[in-house]
Amino acid sequence: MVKLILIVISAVLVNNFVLSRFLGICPFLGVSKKTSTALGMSGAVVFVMTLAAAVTWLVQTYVLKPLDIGYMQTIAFILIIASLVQLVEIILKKFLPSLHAALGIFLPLITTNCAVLGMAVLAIQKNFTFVETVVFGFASSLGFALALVLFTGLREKIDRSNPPKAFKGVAIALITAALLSMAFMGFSGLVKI
Amino acid sequence: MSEEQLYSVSSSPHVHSGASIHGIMRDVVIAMVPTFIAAIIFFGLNALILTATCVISCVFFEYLSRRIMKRNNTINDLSAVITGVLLAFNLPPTFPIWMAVVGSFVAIVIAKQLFGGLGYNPFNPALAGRLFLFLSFAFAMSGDWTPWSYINTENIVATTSATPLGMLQESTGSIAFLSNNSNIMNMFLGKVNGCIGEVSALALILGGLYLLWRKVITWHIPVAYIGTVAVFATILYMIDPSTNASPLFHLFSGGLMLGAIFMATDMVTSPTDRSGMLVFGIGCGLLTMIIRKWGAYPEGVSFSIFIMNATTPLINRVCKPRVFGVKGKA
Amino acid sequence: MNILKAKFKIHGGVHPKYRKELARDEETKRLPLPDILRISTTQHLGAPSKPVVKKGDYVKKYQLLAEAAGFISAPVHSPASGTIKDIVTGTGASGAPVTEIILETNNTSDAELTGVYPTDEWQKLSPETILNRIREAGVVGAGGAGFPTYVKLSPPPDKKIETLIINGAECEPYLTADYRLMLEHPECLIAGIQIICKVLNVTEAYIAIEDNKPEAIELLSKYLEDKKIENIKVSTLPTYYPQGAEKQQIYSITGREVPSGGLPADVGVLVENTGTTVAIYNAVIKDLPFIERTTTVSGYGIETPSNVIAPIGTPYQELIDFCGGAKDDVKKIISGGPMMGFAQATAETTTTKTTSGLLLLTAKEISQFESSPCISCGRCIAACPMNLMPAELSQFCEAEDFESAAANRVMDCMECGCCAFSCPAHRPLVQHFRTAKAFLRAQPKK
Amino acid sequence: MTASKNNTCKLEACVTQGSTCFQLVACHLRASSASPARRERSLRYLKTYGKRKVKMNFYIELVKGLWKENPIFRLMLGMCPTLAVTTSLQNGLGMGVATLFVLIGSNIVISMLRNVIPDKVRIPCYIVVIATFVTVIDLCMAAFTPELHKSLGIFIPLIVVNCIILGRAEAFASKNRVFVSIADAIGMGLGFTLSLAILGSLREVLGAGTITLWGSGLQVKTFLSKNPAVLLLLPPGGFMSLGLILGFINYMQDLKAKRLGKTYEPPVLNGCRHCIIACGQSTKPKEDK
Amino acid sequence: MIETVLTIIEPYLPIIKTVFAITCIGFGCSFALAIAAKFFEVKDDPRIGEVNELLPGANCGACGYAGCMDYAKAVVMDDAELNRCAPGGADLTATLAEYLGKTAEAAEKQVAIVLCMGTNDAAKCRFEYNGIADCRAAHLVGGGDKACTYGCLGYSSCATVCPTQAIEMVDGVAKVHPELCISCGKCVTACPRNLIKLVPEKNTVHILCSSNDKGPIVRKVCTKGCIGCTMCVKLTKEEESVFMDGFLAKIDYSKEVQNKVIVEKCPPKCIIDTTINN
Repeated sequence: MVKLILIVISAVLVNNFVLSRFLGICPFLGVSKKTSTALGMSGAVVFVMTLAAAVTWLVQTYVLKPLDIGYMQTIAFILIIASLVQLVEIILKKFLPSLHAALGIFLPLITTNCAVLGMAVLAIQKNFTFVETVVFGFASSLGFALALVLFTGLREKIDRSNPPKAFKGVAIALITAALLSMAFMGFSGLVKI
Repeated sequence: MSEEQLYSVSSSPHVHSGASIHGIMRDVVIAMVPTFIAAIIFFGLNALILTATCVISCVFFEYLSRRIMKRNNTINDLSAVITGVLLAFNLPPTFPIWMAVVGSFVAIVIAKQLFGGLGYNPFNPALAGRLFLFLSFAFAMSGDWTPWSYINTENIVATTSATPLGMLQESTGSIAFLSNNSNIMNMFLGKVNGCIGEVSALALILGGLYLLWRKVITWHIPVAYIGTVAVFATILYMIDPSTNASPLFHLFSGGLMLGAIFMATDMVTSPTDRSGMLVFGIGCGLLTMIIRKWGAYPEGVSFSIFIMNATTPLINRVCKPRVFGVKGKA
Repeated sequence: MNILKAKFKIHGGVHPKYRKELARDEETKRLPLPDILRISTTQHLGAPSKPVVKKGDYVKKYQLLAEAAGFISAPVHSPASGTIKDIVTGTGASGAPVTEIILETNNTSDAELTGVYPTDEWQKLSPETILNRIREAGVVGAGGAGFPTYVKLSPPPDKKIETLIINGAECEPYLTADYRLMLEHPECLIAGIQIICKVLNVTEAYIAIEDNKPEAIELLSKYLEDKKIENIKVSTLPTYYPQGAEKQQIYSITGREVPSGGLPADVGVLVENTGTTVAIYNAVIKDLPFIERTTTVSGYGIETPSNVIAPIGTPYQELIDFCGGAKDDVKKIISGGPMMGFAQATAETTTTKTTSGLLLLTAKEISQFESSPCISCGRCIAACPMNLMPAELSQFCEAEDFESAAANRVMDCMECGCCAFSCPAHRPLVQHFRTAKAFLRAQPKK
Repeated sequence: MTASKNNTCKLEACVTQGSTCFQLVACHLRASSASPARRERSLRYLKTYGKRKVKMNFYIELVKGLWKENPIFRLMLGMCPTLAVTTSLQNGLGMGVATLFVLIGSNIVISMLRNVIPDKVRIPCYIVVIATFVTVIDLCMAAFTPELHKSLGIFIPLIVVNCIILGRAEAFASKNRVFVSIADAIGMGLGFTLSLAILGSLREVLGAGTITLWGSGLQVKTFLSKNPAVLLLLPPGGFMSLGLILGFINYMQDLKAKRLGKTYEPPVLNGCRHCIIACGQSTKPKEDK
Repeated sequence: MIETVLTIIEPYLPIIKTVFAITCIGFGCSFALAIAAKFFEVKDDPRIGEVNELLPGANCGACGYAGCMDYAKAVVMDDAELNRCAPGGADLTATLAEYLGKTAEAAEKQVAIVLCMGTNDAAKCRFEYNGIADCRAAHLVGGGDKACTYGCLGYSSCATVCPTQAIEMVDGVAKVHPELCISCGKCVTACPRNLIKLVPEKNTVHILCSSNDKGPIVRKVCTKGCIGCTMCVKLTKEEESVFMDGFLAKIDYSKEVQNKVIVEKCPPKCIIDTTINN
């Protein structure tokens, strides 16, 4: 139990996926213009990543490991994640159209969100158990969501600000991300995992 | 008609309270004078040189960046001066001058002017500069603490050349010693090691009272911040006094007073509504104590304020006053 | 004792320099009839009145010039006898184009009045008759907005008015017209209140006065005591701006909050201006239409600040000349108070039923707006009596994100100016909100 | 004349990206003193860009990736590895070369199979192809450069989800012949490597005070090695240095544009447009009201 | 036998295992997807996406819908008119009609024009304006600082809303670059003084004044304003392309001005011919 809590703190604050591991930068920069979209993206990522953590762990443990083909991890995982996302989309569209309307446009993006694959690979590297992996997946996505929402708030402020022309757009967003990441450095050493 | 002097027409109101950004900033500068004097008393010429370096370089970078961006000159609003003084206050007395200039560059150019100048910066510039220096030059920021002029052989804290919080972190001084009355008194007056502007709680509180009197700041952020730290520290102290320092120790050590009075209250980067300010202050207090207690760094004031700066836009979204005549949340 | 202290404290508000001493002790004077009057048909809120005279007509004093055009509208009467020179389009005090009837006065008094009722006889009139008289006399709110009083006094049947508040707060700096009115004509005021009470069948009435006008408080309470009038009380309010704002005043006295977008009638209260009350008195008891009003001419830019009774349609220049003329360093001419009034491009604009003041301000007194960035000091939020967040709202407006502004209730802004008054960055906050409100009003309702 | 040629290139860039380029073209048209006929032609070009195939030769394809369509500095693709691995020149180069290899391989295969792969399942197919090459390079690096492999860590398998590779597959290789696809891959890959090297050396010089090319064998110490700004090696430094470089590039471009009498608009991240994956809705982000 | 096979494939076992496993995973995944696609299918009209592809993607809103996607939906589902996309123009209308198998009439290409010539030196100011540099805001303060209550205020609200930056402020008056105009009409609604009109592109003669004041008043406030002398109306009597609206001459944009001499003859010179003046 203690370890699970530590995993959560580590993944959300200390080793935040976006701000200290550099995973999922593309959606972080791309989908952070409006709070509503950021929340939608966060929801979709939390959903998919938790699910993907479970599935990839199962595949790794019950397929790749027994067959001794761990090196096929990348191909196997990306296949699984891609199909998973597609599957989730199809099912959502059928049964929860309102949720699909809210998250729909973000789902295909998640396929190439390296946070998902990165999380899966990291969980295997760290030899987590099934429950730990699921918690790790959930917490990582939560960390992603936290960073995204904070960043979106800042960007909405910056969008109303007046940077020099050369820094308008991506450049100033990156500087903001740097400062946010600097703030998150304060959490370092909180837990070691 | 055209030669005739035209009347001025604008939207109402046609009169003004007379408040200005320059006036507010001037009050903040005045409020920092006691601390500055204390710094010179305790750290001598070094404090003066360091402060002067930071102020001059901050003003220079402000002027230069506005010039390059072809925008109006804003050094008259004194905000760069405040950034410079605050940055200097956050540096140890023996800090290399060139590094202070680098810090000023980060503070003014990267954290402020790139966003468009005063009012647009999401993070406190002085803190950005300080954290940049702290994370970049960790050794210079925490290594050689021996005061340049003030060496009181009777004062053990001073001769060990470590900050009280550093000692707490490294467990070099016994908790009981750190929490005893004479030591607390020294910390309150400023006879300890630390950054030049953070040691004297007394001088800082004087400045804070001046700001409150001039209505430049409201009580919400400092009280919420310091109160949260006090409550948190008291709870820890009550749980286990042998491993946790006393609440008074936490209040007067490190940059808490400087942070709570001068940096967390920075208008641009803190929430605008009173309720938001309370949330902001409580958040700062909690984070400070969490980092002090469990984090890798001895001091968490800068980080906590910086983190809360990031949440300010969200706090502003959520914490809004109830609009007159509207039931429930707007 | 019938002096009541206000119990409830509203949020926000500011303390501008009042400068009432300029004109407060000046006895009200009557302006000699100007040669030319330019009477606007937009003397009130709602549809402009429809002129019933044409070029070349000879009109007598009190004769109807323009009739009400719709429910929310009011008739306009001639303030003097003379010839109609022309009917043209001019510029109103707010800068919007208005129709003006130009009247060349001849200073004869061939006034035409239907009849004069003795003061005590109005008690016998039915409320309907009184109301009708108020409507025909063209009485409108003299405080600034100019809402037709007849409409205000006919609340929908499901809204019972319990409390009447007479607004004598006059919280705008400089202005002293209402104050002089209270001092000089307490009997008209009290009788006017009694008329309104009768029309609305209200038993409880308050005269709200800020505590910086102790003479008025004393005089009125003494008057009420002497006359043994029980149902009218003087309520003293702490001095701050905008104490005279309707919703805030109701809250100060009764503790009731008028719901957003609602009217005072929603909480059973009616607020009338002192000037309006006197106009009602004139209409009902003397059968005089609303053709003149007291205006404060003040500011450091005028030689002798005064309170002047002037007929409607008087060009501002006449008032300025009457008060000794303008000084050289006048930078701004304002119609109304300095917090909510309108700056004028010229002194050619004319007075209306709502002109409470004419201020000539020098560069020293006025504020200069800059569109400098907000430093989020939160002073505007602390000052806003409506509990809005002006800092944030103005940023939405600046980004032309009017929908977000609407979601953050920009429509609740009453443009009192407290935010812009206290803004250290001198941002034109009120102008932002005006623009946003104008934009949102022009949008089709969803 | 160079000005107009430049603009045509920009137009083409927009076409290949499938982006809306009104702003760009508007700037061009407004500022350029080109003849009415050329203006007319550009407008026609603009109107029909959705349908017309643009013919480009090998050289253009090769060069464009280096600067004009540099994947990092101009197209803002593949940010994750860019920020994560550029703590030193060596890491940046290693990552760049690995990506270059995968890019060439996947572009060749996808271009060859472009008429075979059914449209509906093209993305999964591309991913499998890319993943295969990634696994190959992963194993190769583990065998031959174990140290580099270790320091790049998780980011080698993550080349799979690097937007550049899938983006080029979708936007270029699936529509062009093998020959030009190779050129495109080399150009893009080299551009990527170049940017990583620039970023890596900057961060290394400032953050560690050294320049390392091959382990500790080829390490040059600079004047900063005594007091390096360590922060630049930490995550904030990554964001900050890239942000500053982008700002600097924009500034230079703006100056250049001004010299040519034109206006320059810095690239923007518009929703998920920067990611060229044809995920249906996301190529044309729904504008929020 | 089996043993021999085993010994032969022994060295290749890892490869076989790999191929087998990945095939299985791939097969499983695609199978699951296929089943899901089959059973949970939701029908969308594919034409919406394709129509959306055909649209320019400017999301300018000229069509009256929230964006290109919305218009595409409306075109396919609700039979919206095909000629509403201003940036696409006649070409797009034809393409859409062809694609959907419908007939549609192309809308005439229109461009915006600012009907005012009251530049800084031509038109006077009534007062010193202090406030937001935005026409809509300035218009609400005392009716704007231009002495002419009809003229362009020059605070570039129209230029700000223009999605293609086709409007430029020249000497205090907005000027439209017709070649960049996509006739979305945003500037028309943005102008608080209703100075901007969408006119057919083929018309090149314009009367650049909107003041409905009488001649002497106009002359007092602006040297370039229409004084209502009716000379242009008289000169174009046969073709009836210019008419008087109160004290202001206006062009009837359904006709083309033939007698271009009015450009020269107009006393305040407020008539222009874009083919010459540009």
